[in-house]
Amino acid sequence: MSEPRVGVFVCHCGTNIGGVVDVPAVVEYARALPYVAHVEGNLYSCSVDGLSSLKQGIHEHRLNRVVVASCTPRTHEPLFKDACEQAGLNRYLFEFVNIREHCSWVHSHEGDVATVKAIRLIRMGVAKACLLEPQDEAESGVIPEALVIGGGIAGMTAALNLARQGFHVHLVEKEAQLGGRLLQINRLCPTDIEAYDLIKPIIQEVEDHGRITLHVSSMVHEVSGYVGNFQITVAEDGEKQSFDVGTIVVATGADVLQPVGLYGYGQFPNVLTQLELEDRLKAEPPLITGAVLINCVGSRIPERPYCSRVCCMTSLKNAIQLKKLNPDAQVYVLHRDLLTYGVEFERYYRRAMKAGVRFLRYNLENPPQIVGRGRAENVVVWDALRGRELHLPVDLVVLSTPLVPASDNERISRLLKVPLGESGFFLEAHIKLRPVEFATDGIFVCGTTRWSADVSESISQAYAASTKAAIPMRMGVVTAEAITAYSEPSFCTGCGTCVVTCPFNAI
Amino acid sequence: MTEFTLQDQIRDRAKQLLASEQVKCVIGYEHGSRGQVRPAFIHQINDVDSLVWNQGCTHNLVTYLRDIKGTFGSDEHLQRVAIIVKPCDSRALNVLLAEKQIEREHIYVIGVVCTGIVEGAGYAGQSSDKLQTRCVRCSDRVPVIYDLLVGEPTHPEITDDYVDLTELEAMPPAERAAFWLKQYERCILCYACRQVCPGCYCSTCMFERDDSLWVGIAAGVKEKEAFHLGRAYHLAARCIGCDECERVCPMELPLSLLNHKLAKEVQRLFHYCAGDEPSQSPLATMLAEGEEFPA
Amino acid sequence: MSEHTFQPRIIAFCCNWCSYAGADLAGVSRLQMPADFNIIRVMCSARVAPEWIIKALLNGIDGVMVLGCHIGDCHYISGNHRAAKRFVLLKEMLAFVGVHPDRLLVDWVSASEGRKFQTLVTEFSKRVKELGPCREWQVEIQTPQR
Amino acid sequence: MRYERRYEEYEPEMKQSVLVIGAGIAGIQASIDLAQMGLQVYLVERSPSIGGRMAQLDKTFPTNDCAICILAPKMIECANHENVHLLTYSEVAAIEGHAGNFRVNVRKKPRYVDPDRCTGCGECVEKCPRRVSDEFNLNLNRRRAIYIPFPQAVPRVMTVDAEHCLYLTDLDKDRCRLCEEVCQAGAINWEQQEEIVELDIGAIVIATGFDPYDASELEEYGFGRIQNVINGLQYERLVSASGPTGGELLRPSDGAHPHTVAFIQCVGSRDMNHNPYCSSVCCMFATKEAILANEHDPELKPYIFYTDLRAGGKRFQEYITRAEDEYQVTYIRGRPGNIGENPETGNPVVRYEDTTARQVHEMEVDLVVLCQALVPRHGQQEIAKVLGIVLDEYGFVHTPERLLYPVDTSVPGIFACGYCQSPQDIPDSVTQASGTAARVAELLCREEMEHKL
Repeated sequence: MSEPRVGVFVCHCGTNIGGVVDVPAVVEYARALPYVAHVEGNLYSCSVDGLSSLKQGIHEHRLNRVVVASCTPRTHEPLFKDACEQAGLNRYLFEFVNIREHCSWVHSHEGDVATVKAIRLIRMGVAKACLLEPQDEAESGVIPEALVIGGGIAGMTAALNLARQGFHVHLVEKEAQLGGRLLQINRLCPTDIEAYDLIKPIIQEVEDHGRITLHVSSMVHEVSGYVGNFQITVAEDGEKQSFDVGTIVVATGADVLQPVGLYGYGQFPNVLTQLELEDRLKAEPPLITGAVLINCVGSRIPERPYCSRVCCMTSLKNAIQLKKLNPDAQVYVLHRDLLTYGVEFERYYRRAMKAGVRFLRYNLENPPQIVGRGRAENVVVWDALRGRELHLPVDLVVLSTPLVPASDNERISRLLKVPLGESGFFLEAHIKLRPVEFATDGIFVCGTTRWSADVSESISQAYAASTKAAIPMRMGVVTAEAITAYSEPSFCTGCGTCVVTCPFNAI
Repeated sequence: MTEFTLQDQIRDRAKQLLASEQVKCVIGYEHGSRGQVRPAFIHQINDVDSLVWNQGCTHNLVTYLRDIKGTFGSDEHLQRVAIIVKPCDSRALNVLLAEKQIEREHIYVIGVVCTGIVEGAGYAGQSSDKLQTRCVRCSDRVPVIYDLLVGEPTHPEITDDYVDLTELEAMPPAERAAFWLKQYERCILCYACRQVCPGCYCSTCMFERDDSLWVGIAAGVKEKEAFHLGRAYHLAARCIGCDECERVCPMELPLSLLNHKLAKEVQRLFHYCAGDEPSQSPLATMLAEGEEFPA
Repeated sequence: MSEHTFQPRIIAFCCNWCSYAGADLAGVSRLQMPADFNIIRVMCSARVAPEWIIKALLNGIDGVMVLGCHIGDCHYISGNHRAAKRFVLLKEMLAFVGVHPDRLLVDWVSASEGRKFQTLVTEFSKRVKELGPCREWQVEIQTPQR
Repeated sequence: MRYERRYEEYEPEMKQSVLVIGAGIAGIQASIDLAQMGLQVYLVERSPSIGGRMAQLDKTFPTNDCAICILAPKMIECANHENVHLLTYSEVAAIEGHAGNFRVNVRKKPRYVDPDRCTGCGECVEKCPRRVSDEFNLNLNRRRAIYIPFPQAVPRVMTVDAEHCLYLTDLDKDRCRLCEEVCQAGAINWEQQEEIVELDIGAIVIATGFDPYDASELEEYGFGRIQNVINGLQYERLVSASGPTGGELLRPSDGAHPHTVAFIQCVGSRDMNHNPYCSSVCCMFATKEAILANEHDPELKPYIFYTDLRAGGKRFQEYITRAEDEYQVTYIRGRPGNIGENPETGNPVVRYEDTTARQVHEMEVDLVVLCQALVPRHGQQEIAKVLGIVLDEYGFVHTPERLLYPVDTSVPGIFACGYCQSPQDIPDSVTQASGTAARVAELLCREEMEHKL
């Protein structure tokens, strides 16, 4: 790069800067700085006039570095960088000096002091500008194919959406059949539609879709590469198959806690989990006269502190089903806090009450007791709101247990080099604003893999993950950040600390 | 247990290792031409009998491992090196292991139980009967890592009282600054401290990089101080306190004080002692749950 | 500016994502503060190398502030964790060689904490003024003729 | 599937452009995603700046991330994207057509400021003599008649509030125009007229968000009558470092630091007389606000009155545990019957039954925060009418096949995300917003991709 020729443009910003800082004095001072080839003051550097004057300056004075001293780079840097680029100067040869927010506005009663400070800041900016080097934003191509891991409702939704958008999708499911957890479910709230009716057409469409390659009874075996160009190896019964994709969606689902040793589960034959009840309801609906459904079994306790979001609704749904089978049955839901958030669930809760389902609040200090000989006969519960003990005769006890991280999570986490959170579910890039992305580019997450979610929420997330996966594939290229760390071989000792500390697995 | 038997055991094992071609070299100690103890690199069985072990074996031999990095051959033709380490030196092994400077399978560690090294060790005619101060406060009598342990392990109840720091810590800041400036003024920037340090293994020291402007031609006291403070900080949570830097300093700068002070603070702030395990330095890891700085 | 009053020179390293924005907000809110500090924008508080601070304090800078995102808010997830640990130790080291630990301030300023930024700068400047010059070899900065 | 088939009835030429209505976090996220997919996005926002409700929040649960810190970069990213066309201070006036090919009229209200000239320097604001109550700060303080709503506003362009400007309202026709006088950029333009922008649009996303329910409807709680009874959004502004008190928690009646604060949940929600639904976010934002109160003053005792604690999101329950263990937050199960006022101190007096202990108590506190129900934005009915979409009985956008198509409204090609379609928190809104982009792409981008391959 030839010797620096720095242009300095000092903005008055009306009186915002000019009313405090002696801009002409600053301009005069800047003229004397090393390598400065041109200095001018502008009424508003960011105005149309200011920008054209900047571009003109670049041409007339053959500037190869530009310093603008005005407001904050947070809002105005792209504007000036664009102007530099339009004038044929690499945008990385631009340096911003903030003499408004960081100078005239915070020292507005001391013009002299602010002037000296503006000079200091500009001197620093010019010194830095001299060291700037042009940068290229490297681009690499993106394969317009995606890998979706998991053939449950979330995975199928993401795969179908991407396929409908026109991308080719590899869908990997470890079971022989698509459908995931929903295959085990009877009906779905709040419409009480049969789960199989819901997923059957989806499975059909996934199987028939020309742009979806199905890998059932398969596991992802190896993953390498980076966004736009991942190399995938899938193993089906020991037989390996390799292909390349641009993006990856993880939708491997969650497990349901088996409440071994809790509330007589495993001890009494008529103490079931919700999932077991679903199975019974599908096969041979039990006719019962007394049922107690207990919520928060194994969740919201010290060793598993989280609330699993979906279990309350499952309880309500199945309570209504039991009530439907026998309207005279006494059906109780024992809960700690009822999680019927939003419009529909709250409505569903009122519907359950109307159907005659009774709700009792218990607390952790005084949990329900299951008593009986050989089978559960009575549930003894302290009704916290009425302050009395109740004995509920039962022929069925159903335990609502939380979703827990799938046993496969750790393997997938290592395979994709994406992190798991404290609870063992996958850790997203940002819990608020990037809920379906990983910190690693090109890999996304949806459904209960990320966190407990119901069908509709899982589908929303699947669509969201699908959007995120589609973006680089649709753009066709990914642009790498131009200013990144690199390893200088002659200085590198290979200590590996950078590899361990990089949260983005970029090294 | 006498020193003689320890020395014999070391020689025996060295012979075995070389005879069976398990290692290509044994790094140990021998007598120098003027009677002082010096590092030895034994490649031949015939030379094994020159190996010695006594209270003058002050050198931290781990520093030589970094020089032979990359010479261990391939997996099939692995050419290991045996090294004799004192407990303090063994901690440097852990530091280098954690930083991937050496691999465990490349080295055979002969750990020696140590009761302390005397002052003046390493220099002809200067040996005394007095233990080095670092040895007086040292509770590690057994190496933290070894393949063969030589000597009878003892575990004396000694805790580091950091008395060497007391005087400086009590000084008013200005006096402390004056003290250090006086020291650094004397530095001749020979970099012996860096060369002898097992932790200073960068191929090009950042203070000597031509683009860094850290130490310029003027070599003024500012630059010397920047070098020494920078080096001490680079060694924070990594320095295992062998004090070799201080021993080799021709100007006799009290370099160990700063390292020892940092070790003390690392222990206090992060409950971490360099070399206890081959683990990441606390300065490279995230805050633990509930940990908060500035506290 | 009288020749006899000591004007400290302070560097404030501000991370691009939070504290620089916090300083911007202070400006937008017209919060007044002493002018003896210069902000250097860095991408993350973890980018601030301890050597920089050592060098600054030995070369005529009287105080250094390192301001980052609050713990948990780091744009790079854990950069400020490392900064937090690094500088608490650096302080101890500096203190031991006679640089008053108050000359190095590490704190977290979010983009909405303009007022906190003002308070930090004002108090830090006051404190450094009390402490006086860090090293005696101050070079007088040329001020322009007006 | 059903929609797939339905779309095929329309002409193959799908307009590669999307109208997004509402520029809160959901609208912004949807716009960014759609723009990145290569679609032209017209983002219409009624108020002068994008940002929406999230810009008013202080922190966000469960990480206590500063809201504006994480939102502002998104706002800038959105505004700077070459495919996003911001139409702020604008409203949708008319729509015709169908999925893939809508014709939309957007009404741009006059700002009386030339956005190309205005540099956002703010000199006019300082000179403006007219002070009116500041809706961004929930009327806790006053702003000028020429203003930007908040410091990080995007676009950074001033707006003359025509309803209050002395010159425009003829109150001081001869003398004022001070803004025009001080503006060196010559950006003030009194001649500006309402403008209709005509757009060809392929799909529409509605993301209009929520309003706080007017808590004065619940007379027993004294909102609007008792000074120290405020609502949750007002509280957010009170603790925000960029709010009217600079982040100091001061109560309205006397500017004193409160030492006890009661947060009351389900104010107008889960209540058959007001809004039967659960607003979904109040348990968590009350917990956050209580934590913030205690963070501001570790001696401060926060109390939360709740019905059911709904902490079903990721890391929510842990957040509540932390509130109890580390921030002295006390949760009391019970819905207060009424709130009185101690006439001497101005302290609100909360009368409630602790339903777990079955006892009626009175608690005198320094400040009460009503975690009021959240309802669809005012004007939702009118927008629905323009769009021809169905709303549910509470005014939320109806999504008829919610289970499988959570963001599809009753009209093909029109999608809804965020709070305007169902009560939800920020991560869910962001998720839905991104999800909406996928549904739009399914509609608009199919052909294009098929040709490419």
